[in-house]
Amino acid sequence: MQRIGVFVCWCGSNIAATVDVEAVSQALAKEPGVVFSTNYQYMCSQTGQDMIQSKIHEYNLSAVVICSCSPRMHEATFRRTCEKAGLNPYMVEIANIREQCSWIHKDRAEATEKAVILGRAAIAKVQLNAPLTAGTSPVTKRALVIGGGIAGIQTALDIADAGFEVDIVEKEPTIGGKMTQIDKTFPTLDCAACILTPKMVDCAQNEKITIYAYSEVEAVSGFVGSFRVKIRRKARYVKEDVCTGCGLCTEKCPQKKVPNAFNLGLDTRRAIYIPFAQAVPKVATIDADYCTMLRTGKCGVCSKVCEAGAIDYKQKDEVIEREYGAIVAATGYNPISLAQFDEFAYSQSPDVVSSLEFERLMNAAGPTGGTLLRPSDGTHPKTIVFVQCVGSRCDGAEKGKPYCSKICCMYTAKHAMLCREKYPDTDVYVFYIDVRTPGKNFDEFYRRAVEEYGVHYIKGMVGKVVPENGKLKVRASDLLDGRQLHIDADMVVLAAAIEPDKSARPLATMLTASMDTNDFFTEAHPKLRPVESPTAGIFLSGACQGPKDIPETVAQAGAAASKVIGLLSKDQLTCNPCVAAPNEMMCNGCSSCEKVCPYGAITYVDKEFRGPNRTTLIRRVAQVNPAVCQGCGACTVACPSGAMDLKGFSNRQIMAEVDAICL
Amino acid sequence: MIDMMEQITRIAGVNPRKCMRCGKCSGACPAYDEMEYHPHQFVSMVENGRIDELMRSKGIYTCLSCFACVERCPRSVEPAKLIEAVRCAVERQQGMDRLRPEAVPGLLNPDLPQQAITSAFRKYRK
Amino acid sequence: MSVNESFRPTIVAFCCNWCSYAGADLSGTNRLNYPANVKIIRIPCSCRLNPMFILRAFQRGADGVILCGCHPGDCHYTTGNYYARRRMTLLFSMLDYLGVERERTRVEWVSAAEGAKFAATMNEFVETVTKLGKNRRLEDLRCSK
Amino acid sequence: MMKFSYFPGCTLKTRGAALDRCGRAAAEALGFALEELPEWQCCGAVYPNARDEIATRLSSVRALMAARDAGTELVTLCSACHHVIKRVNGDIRRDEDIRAKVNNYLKPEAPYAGEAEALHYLEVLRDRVGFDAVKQKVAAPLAGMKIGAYYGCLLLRPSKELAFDDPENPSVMEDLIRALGAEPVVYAMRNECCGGYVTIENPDYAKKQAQRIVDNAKALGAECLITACPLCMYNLRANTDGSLPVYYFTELLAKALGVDGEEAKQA
Repeated sequence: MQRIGVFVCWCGSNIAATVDVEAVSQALAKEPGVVFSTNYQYMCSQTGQDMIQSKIHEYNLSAVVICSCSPRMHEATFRRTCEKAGLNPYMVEIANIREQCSWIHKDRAEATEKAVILGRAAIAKVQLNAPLTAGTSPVTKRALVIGGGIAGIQTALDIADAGFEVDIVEKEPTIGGKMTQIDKTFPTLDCAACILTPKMVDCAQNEKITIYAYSEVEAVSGFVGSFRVKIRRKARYVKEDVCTGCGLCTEKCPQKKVPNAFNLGLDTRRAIYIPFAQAVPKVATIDADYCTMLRTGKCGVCSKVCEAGAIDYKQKDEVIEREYGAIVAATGYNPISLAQFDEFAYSQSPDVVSSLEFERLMNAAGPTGGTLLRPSDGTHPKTIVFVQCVGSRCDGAEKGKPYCSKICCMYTAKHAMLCREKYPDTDVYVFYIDVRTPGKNFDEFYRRAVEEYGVHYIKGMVGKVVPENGKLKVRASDLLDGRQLHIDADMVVLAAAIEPDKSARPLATMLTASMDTNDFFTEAHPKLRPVESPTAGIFLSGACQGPKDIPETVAQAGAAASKVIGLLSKDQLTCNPCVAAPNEMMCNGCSSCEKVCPYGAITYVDKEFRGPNRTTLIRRVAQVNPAVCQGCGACTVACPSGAMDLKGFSNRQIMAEVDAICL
Repeated sequence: MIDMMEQITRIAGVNPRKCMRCGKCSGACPAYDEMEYHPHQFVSMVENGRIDELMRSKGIYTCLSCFACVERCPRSVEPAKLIEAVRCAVERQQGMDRLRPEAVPGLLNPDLPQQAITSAFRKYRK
Repeated sequence: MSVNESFRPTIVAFCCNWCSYAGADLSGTNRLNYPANVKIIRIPCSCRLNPMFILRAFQRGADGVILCGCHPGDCHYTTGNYYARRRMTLLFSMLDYLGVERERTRVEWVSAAEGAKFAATMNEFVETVTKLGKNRRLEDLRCSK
Repeated sequence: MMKFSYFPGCTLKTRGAALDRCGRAAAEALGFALEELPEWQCCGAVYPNARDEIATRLSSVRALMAARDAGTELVTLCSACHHVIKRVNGDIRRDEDIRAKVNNYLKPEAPYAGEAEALHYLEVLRDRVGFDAVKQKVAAPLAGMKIGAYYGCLLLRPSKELAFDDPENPSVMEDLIRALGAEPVVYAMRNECCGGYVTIENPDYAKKQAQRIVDNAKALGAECLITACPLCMYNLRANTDGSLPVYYFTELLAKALGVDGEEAKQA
């Protein structure tokens, strides 16, 4: 029989308002094994923890039950508290009477009764707890960053700066991501390339950083401290280490009609290409879908002009395998497809463009050399209509996204301002639902667009765009003036909602990292652990966790890096001691457990056992490698003889909880 | 008035509280200039219980039921359904039919499809 | 109906630590109500649920048992919820054989982000079980004297 | 041979006879049978947006039930009838309350739960016959014709319920036009309201509406319009300057298939 201490927390009024904490501690005092029971205002405070420790000594407690918030919140805190008082940390059980009791029930009597039952279940379980000792596992001192946009770049630079090796895996031929396509950045209007490209070069030159561009993560196994990752290096048909990036091939290639993805299809490029002048690595890539040589076997112009001899038409995808201690997801975002919003005539007129396309049309390295021209006829637009919230803040699953995309208000203000600055004779209208500009110098920026640059901000929404006779007839509401507007515009710019990159979902499955219903990665705690995934060893950087602008992304990238550095600076990690263990006397070596183990933690050994009449017999029995076992418990249920059990969640413990609840 | 508001939302089967005041309905409405209360106002007036005023308005007969606002509403508020509900509330009262059978012969013209009369008759009558 | 109004079923909910237990916490954080007769037992993964636990619950007087785990494909341990799904399918036919109504046992996938779904599921499940009324208690013949 | 139950609707027997006649002739040429429902009644004319209107839903349910009992899908040519019937069918499938009330009222031998499938003729062409098959049957391609498809509201919206085509950028009639050997003209006003029944009360307003549609189609190069709705047809003809000829889509279909050619010209 254990000597159990029960500590009921008020959590200020969070618990105490709906649960009669005094009644709970009194009721639980009568449970078998309980030698001490009390309640206190804030059990997690220093005073609360001190009290727990002194009571452990005073009553010589062998086990502790804490009725408080979710174990996901403070289980670790209370385990440490008890450990300091000399108790094994696994002799602590938490009854969740806040998230799963006081916060969901209104009736005090009902909530109190439930709290007592939850406490009783925890007591019943802790009766059967046994001290557990955590093993350790080594840490591979190398990090993987998946995604080479500004988020991935910043994370990698910060990790490398602390002296650890980092690999960046980027699916495009160059790192840089979305920021390379952006013209100017708000609220300072400095050029995106000017602040990004030096960082890209830093990545390439940093000896701690290896860039796997044009590559994708194919499989992930292992666990925190020792992940094994398979990376597919897609065939560029150009030897990366031989190509000098001179660009001669990209001028001579006869296939000129390839839509230029970097300019979002607004112009064309060749079948062999370098996405843009500052690409890193600056290496040519052959687009296999368009290359005449690869498709028909006849051409070979690039190979002939390449003095370095870098072209290799026979190159194949290559899969490499690497080990990492930590993985950072930095897969970023994309604007949503505008196909579902054709009331704005995006598919019907080339002069209706997305905001990202507008960035390219304003950019000096873009298809128009930085002069704003209509894609349809190359004339200067005189009237431009910006539509905000296209696909953002939508209800229901059929169309659009339920969230605010966060960055559109600011970049639209930027676009409107730049238009008016460069071409003062243009009329610029912005249709908005709300203007959301929280952020340093953000609202001032938006006000400047209105007050100094004379952008017409109209509270209302565009309902229909009709292309006719070279104009875009815009029908919209002006809610403040109470009228419907009919504007003959030359261009319409749609602020499309942003969504996580499509690669994020399969990646999350590989990483066993959780995602929300919008396919953004979930953080371990929305406020207190914003850059960690609930899965140990997986960290989150940038817009893959939620919509973010550049300053926020960089801040979060640095935060993720610091978490990675904290992990990699350890030589050993403490393992989870709640692992499976077989009762060898009951094991008959049937291999059922081995087959269901997702980690390959179970092996079999032939072992000598004492038989009848002083004989010995050799039996095949299961063995669990505690450093590899993650404690899911699949084997415990698969075992037909009931030999396999899970420490900390044993059959008897869970049954005891069931009994206590059903009493 | 609250009862009336509940009745309207029940008939319509939509929730005016979901409206985020974007005004896309009024930007999409082809009959905007023919109505004294515009689709977005309709939603907020139902929400604020100003049903009487809506019941007296001509706009309820001008709505074409073209569903442009229903289709384009990003919040599934679907103003046309609220407008229809108010129209029902009016026409279900005694003697409030907008179109009487006696009036039909006068409306006929040799090209006008039956469908137009039938529809109008259904729309404008209890 | 009047018989059932005072009847408050005992419901045991087994929740995997990574998704559903967190989802249950989230419904608390968002103050989404569900009846107090739902009591949650935390298990590391839905695949830790031994069908024995459910039988035990029905023996001890539970009126309904629900297992919540990560969505298929999203298991923290990669494949655990697939095992759980298969095992539960077998258990369902056994419970049928024993004469326990099919609606008293349920499997739901609730992610850590689905606090609202957790509360809605529990509300609905409690309502279903309340309508069914008191469960007949399974007897453990090994224990009978 | 594919068989469908066919619901013509009031207007197709009178003012919209060309829509009906050419549709039947084309069906025969394309190898599917339209079997007119015996003793069909009005579809209800307008879909009752009010959830508590039961009576106005009943006649659609009768048509649907007849199709179910015949074991065939229910085809309509008139967009208005199609709109009402398809949405009522959806209500029956989705809304337990409406289903119960309708069945209580009609007391059919077998309760109706939305088993029948309501299809528009265009959906039959696209999903059952296939435009490739239509193309193969074309005897007199409409080469050189620039045709603007006019969809109006009722075929497309609300897309959640009608699931007919992309509500903002539909393509089924354009695909048909291509199959007939002509060139489709895509113009943005093709899914805007023609003015509908408001023409009775306020013809000036209906005129404005319809003229905008014609102007837009003309500006984009259309030489004629096609439609699937007799009311749209009326508004586009009577309430515009008449600068664009308007046909039922079945008229051009029959013409291209080489059936009913004479009558199509007269229409």
